[in-house]
Amino acid sequence: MPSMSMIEAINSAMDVALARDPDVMIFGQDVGFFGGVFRATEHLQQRYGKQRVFDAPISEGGIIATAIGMGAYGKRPVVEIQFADYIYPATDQIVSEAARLRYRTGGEWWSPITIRSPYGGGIYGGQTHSQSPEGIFTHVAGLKTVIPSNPYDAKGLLIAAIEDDDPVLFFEPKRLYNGPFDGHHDRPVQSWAGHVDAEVPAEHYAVPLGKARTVRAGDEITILAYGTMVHVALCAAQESGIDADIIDLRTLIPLDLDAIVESVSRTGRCVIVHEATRTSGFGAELAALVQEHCFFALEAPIERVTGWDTPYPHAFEWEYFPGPQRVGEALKRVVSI
Amino acid sequence: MPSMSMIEAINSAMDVALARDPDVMIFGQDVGFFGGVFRATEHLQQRYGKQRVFDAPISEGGIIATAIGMGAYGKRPVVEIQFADYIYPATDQIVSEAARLRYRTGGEWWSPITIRSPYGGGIYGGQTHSQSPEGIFTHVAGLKTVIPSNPYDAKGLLIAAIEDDDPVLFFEPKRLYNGPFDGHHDRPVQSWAGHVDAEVPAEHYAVPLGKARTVRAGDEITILAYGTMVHVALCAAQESGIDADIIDLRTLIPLDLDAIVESVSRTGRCVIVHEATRTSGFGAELAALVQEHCFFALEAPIERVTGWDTPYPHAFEWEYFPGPQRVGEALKRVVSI
Amino acid sequence: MIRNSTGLHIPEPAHRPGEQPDFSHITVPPAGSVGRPPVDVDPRAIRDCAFQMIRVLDDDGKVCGQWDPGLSAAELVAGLRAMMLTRAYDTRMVRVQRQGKTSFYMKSTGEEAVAVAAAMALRRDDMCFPTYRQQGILIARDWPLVEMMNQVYSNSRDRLKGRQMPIMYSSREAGFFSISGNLGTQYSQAVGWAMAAAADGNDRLSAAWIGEGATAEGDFHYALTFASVYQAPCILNIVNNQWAISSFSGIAGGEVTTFAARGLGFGIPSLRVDGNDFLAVHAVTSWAAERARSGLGPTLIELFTYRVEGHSTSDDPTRYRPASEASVWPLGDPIERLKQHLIVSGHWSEDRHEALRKELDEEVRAAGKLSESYGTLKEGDRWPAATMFDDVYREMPPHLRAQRRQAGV
Amino acid sequence: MIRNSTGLHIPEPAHRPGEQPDFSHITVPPAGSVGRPPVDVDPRAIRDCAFQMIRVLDDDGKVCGQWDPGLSAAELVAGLRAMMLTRAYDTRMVRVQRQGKTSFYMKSTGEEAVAVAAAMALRRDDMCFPTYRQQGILIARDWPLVEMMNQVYSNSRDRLKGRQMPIMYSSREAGFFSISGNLGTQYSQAVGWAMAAAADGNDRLSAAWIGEGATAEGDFHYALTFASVYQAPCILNIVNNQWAISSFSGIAGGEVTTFAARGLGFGIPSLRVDGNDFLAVHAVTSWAAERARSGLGPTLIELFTYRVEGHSTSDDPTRYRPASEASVWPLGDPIERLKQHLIVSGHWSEDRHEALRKELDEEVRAAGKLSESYGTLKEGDRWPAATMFDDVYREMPPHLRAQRRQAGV
Ligand SMILES: Cc1ncc(C[n+]2csc(CCOP(=O)(O)OP(=O)(O)O)c2C)c(N)n1
Ligand SMILES: Cc1ncc(C[n+]2csc(CCOP(=O)(O)OP(=O)(O)O)c2C)c(N)n1
Ligand SMILES: [Mg+2]
Ligand SMILES: [Mg+2]
Repeated sequence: MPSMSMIEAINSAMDVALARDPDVMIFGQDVGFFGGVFRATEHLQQRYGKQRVFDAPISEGGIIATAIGMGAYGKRPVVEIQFADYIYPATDQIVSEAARLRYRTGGEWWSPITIRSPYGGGIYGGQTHSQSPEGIFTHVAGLKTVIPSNPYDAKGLLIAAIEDDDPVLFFEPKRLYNGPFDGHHDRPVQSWAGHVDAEVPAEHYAVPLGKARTVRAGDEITILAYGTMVHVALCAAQESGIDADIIDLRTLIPLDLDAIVESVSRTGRCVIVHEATRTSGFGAELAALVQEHCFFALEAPIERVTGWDTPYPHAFEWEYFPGPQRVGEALKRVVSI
Repeated sequence: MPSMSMIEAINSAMDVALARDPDVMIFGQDVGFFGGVFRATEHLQQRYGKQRVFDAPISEGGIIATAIGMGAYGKRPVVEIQFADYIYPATDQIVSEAARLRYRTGGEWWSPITIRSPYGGGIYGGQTHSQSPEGIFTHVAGLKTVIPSNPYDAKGLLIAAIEDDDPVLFFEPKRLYNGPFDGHHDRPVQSWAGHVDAEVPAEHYAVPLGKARTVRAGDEITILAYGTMVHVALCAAQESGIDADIIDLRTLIPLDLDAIVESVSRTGRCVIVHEATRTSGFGAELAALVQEHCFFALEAPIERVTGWDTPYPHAFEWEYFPGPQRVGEALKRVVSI
Repeated sequence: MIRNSTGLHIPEPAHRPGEQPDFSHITVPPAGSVGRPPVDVDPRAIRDCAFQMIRVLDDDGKVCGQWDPGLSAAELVAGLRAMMLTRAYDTRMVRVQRQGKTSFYMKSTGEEAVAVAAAMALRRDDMCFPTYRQQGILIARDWPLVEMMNQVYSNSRDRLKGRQMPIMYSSREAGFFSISGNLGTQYSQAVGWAMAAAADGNDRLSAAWIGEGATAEGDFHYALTFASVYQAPCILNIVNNQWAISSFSGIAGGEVTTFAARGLGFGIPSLRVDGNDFLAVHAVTSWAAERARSGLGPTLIELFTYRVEGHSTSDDPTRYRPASEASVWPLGDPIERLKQHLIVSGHWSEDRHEALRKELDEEVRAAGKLSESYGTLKEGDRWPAATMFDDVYREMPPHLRAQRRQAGV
Repeated sequence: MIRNSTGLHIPEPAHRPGEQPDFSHITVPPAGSVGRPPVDVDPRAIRDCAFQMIRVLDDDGKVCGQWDPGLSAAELVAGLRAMMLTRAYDTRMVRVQRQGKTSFYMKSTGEEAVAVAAAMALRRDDMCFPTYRQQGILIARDWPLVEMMNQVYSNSRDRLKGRQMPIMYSSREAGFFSISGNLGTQYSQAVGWAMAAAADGNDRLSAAWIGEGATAEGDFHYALTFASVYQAPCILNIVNNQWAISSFSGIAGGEVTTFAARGLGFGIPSLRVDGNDFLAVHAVTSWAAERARSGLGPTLIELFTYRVEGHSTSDDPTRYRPASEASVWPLGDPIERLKQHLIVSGHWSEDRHEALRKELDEEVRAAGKLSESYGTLKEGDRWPAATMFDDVYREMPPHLRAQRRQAGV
């Protein structure tokens, strides 16, 4: 099985999708000849032609709008928003249109579109290249939100997202593109080579949407995480010596509530980790659900370890980033109650 | 003291603001000569001139963008988004610009703008005239979100919002414009006349942002609500005979967490009510905070009674609307645990 | 050119309630005064068309100039019929709304040609992306009135399952894309549809409509940008009916230029047409369609017309414009003008017109009765409430199944 | 006119890596060929200006035609100095970025006239709303280099408290509005600023810049719409430097028309200018400024130029365009052209030029040393981490106070 970095796995997913389904069309800023600023679409235009993989104007709203129109025609568009921070100009088309088209037409039309976008911090991108806006979209009925944490999942989930007939937001943790990252920014960068989750089949496969994955089995406490934070959580558990059950959600909507409830009912404790600002982040929904479904099993308040409620500050990104130390402290606090 | 409907109180707030501060400018679709589709700005153009109260193109993004520019110049713009459902085209300017301008400039510039918008259902407005998008904006650091439930608060909070130097989203429960509404849609409509909270001073006053208000004191359970749902909660408490402590949040951000914690610590039970879709709504944040701060006082899981996770359906709006029956059932469930 | 002598310039309409309506600032060029260029004309050569007005029917109902679409009498009568049916339908729907049988309605009175003539100039497999004021397209395409009414009533046979406000029709079969309550969004989507058709190498096209007011939205700009960049086979119609609720077209930027001119900045051929002239609308739509099908890219069309009625049943236009404005509108009524043309050309008579009117009223009445038998908004049958949880996603995810249970429906 | 013979049309640049760069498709009209209309000209009379190119300096460095701004030698030398200082500054900043002292940098090489000449044609109390490639404005306005560097280093003296990525300067004092990472947003904000100035009845104006790539954003459309409707006193500059990261200007809609043409649809006077011609940029900016101050409303200016370097330090342009493209760019280099003009007009020499270059390098070096003494991104002083919680709101709300405590900073 070939070893792939996350960016290679994402590229491979689109390659497979383009090859299997002539209706797949890929476009976005710089994704054509150049292959994307993160190289996610490298070689795809050369391989599948300009009419199926092409550059788009700098118009996120127009990109999503035309994708919806193509979807209505019968295509299966996969578009890239260059940074998740730049998805906001497309909010109306995503929220008012893609999300509601199937509902408002009683199923006559729908939006089988996939919106890929790198998200998250850790690359000194400042407040406009570091955001994690997933929480906003989880509030909107009709959208699915997917966030992979490793190459294998990235490819399988992206293929599932593309083949899904509902609009899917596929947020890619850019800090993981080229290697796993546990939050120790001062240590040498790691590569995906040799990582067990970097063994990625070259061919088609799907990781189903809506299924979480236990990345570490444990009994003392449950950690709910996704994307980059899965690696931070693993590191924090290891460093704190706390026997955590770590669930990589993989899909926020639809959520694998069963997996969460099973775990927290067993451990009685829960820490939720995400990089987005805290207030009204997806961690709030998770906390609300956990207390609702596991109330009598809970032995301590659920803690959220998240980005602060400020923009992502350029020079202070490591103070902002919820790194392994902060997560570890939360774990200790919660298990000691 | 004159008695005012909520729409009159809102009109009066802007009237007072225009009279006191020459930098206040008001614009939006149909707000000028016509006085707004809900009549919130009636007579204001006639009174203060076309240069201070005027119509804007149908361009929510442009409205917020130019308001930010005016704010940078030194004006204090108050703009109307005709329905909260139409705020999405302006998301980028609100989230990326208004919210972050002070932060990203180290305080050199800021956005003293107020964005008024009618929100909520109950007028057979279907999915594009009924939404409650407040939850989305509470996730964005730098924004304040205010929702009044009665004429007195509406005027005082709107004046406070206009005078505030931060960007404020001021969502107006349109179903309350002309009378209180307890969710019994099949009963005769009520008017504000004679309502104690409809006694509104004609002159200037402010209701401070960030302070909740107990609208009914009780010991059995805490209900957290805002906007229309305050009235529904009152009705549900009365009809179910449950001695609820009902808190009208008034301001979602900044939140009066002290008032919430005080109440839930006392009652040990909590129901949260909002009209927005449930998942990742502001109720999620409230639930997360309550379990975090009142964990050992809680005797039952916190319940959320909300709009369903679907668009707002035209013919089924009363099945969608979280009315007094649904709230009452939740109260009974939670107190019986 | 406008000078801001006293501060910020705020456009004002020529007249307000209580004043004498006056349209003398509107230049109406004679019918036939604009030439018809070949469809493969260099767009740069016809920039002037954005500032002129293509008119075919003169004041006497005679056909003038190169833009005569050369339609048969039968085609013209079909057009007249569809416009009259649209008007009869609108009339009844407002009445039932006033009776409380539904929540809301919007008429297209005076603008029927915009929808009907365009629909007749297009192929049935072309996709329309309309606004809420082109019900005439469905009628011209013989979509059953009762289906339309079912939607307005949100009744048990409403294909949209009671989910949309009245008039937000959708019909894949009739090539009529789902109307959105959010202004403008359909415009840019239409371009995406056309891009897909082009990528498939077929000769279908998309046509989109937008109000002059909504051209201020970003989606309008996205549409023109993408249409221009990818030379998408689409027809971008701007319905300039002078009003956007209470705001006159100057608030949308129509004071210093035309809306057709918006296309010039994108190198898109842009035509301005008398929107109340059935023949002219048909002709320019055909011209644009031929361009699109020949792989020559998009065309922008401004349809100059007038919103005769209030914005919707929620609106009272006498609050912001003189009640008599409609009566002095210089471009007349599209139905009257086509009727006059048919009469002067010997294919029609007052009697046949009156007979048709009655027949159509009856058709509408019958459809109305049938539709009401399937329920109205507040009485009779509707979809089961449990269906409100369907179609949020293709398959219902667990959280919605749980909520449906909680709802007890 | 483009025919979609084989499906969807995707614009392609004239040449790709490995190919011979060729700009023969670009028409460069002779200097002096465009007349200078009076500032109160009817915008309709000068639509052609959107398709021509205003140029003052010819290939020999001589001034031609009516657009000569009539600047003194001292003014021209000041302009040359500011452009050279901008280039020297850019050079050093890329070097320190490569050394790891900061995270990112963006040069304006080849586009210095766009910023410097405009800034010199404006008043100091006019407000600029720039993109990230008009650092020349700050330099022309004598904003201290060390302040700019402090921002790039996010150091202890950074006025933006380490919160913004490098080059996102802000200076109220220098009339330089906070640069946003989100493309286009400043453009429509600038119009709001101008509207406010007009409402106050004063004669200040705003000037905004946008890249040709970013004109596809909705904010561009909002800006033109609001500027046109309210006749706002603003100058809307489009910097067409041919590239938007890896996408050539055709992907932004520049294949079939000019970017200046975008203004025509709004009735806004629209000029296209040789952006590498200091005199031409100064002249058109002055013309637009006079219009704005006289209450005549907005002006759109397309500055035709070329992005000589990569998009940013994160970019490698040889992946998508021939490395030698810059060397065959037909409009030359703005610094060389102004230098040549000063020499042929007897006010400058190679020696003085070389001496000035050295002096400016030294000035940049000294500022760099000073700034580095206040810290760089990864070494030395910066703001206390606790300040990252400041300025989210005017007053810190309780939840942020709690978070600051939790952060332990
Ligand atoms: C995004 C958005 N903003 C505002 C509205 C409210 N609204 C509905 S119709 C309308 C006026 C539209 O005018 P125009 O585009 O000229 O179309 P017309 O009604 O004249 O056909 C407005 C402001 C909306 N539906 N969507
Ligand atoms: C809303 C938004 N979308 C995308 C980006 C990413 N991005 C940054 S610069 C750039 C290219 C801009 O090109 P252009 O407008 O021509 O300006 P230039 O770099 O040539 O000066 C892109 C796509 C962004 N910053 N903001
Ligand atoms: Mg209109
Ligand atoms: Mg560029």
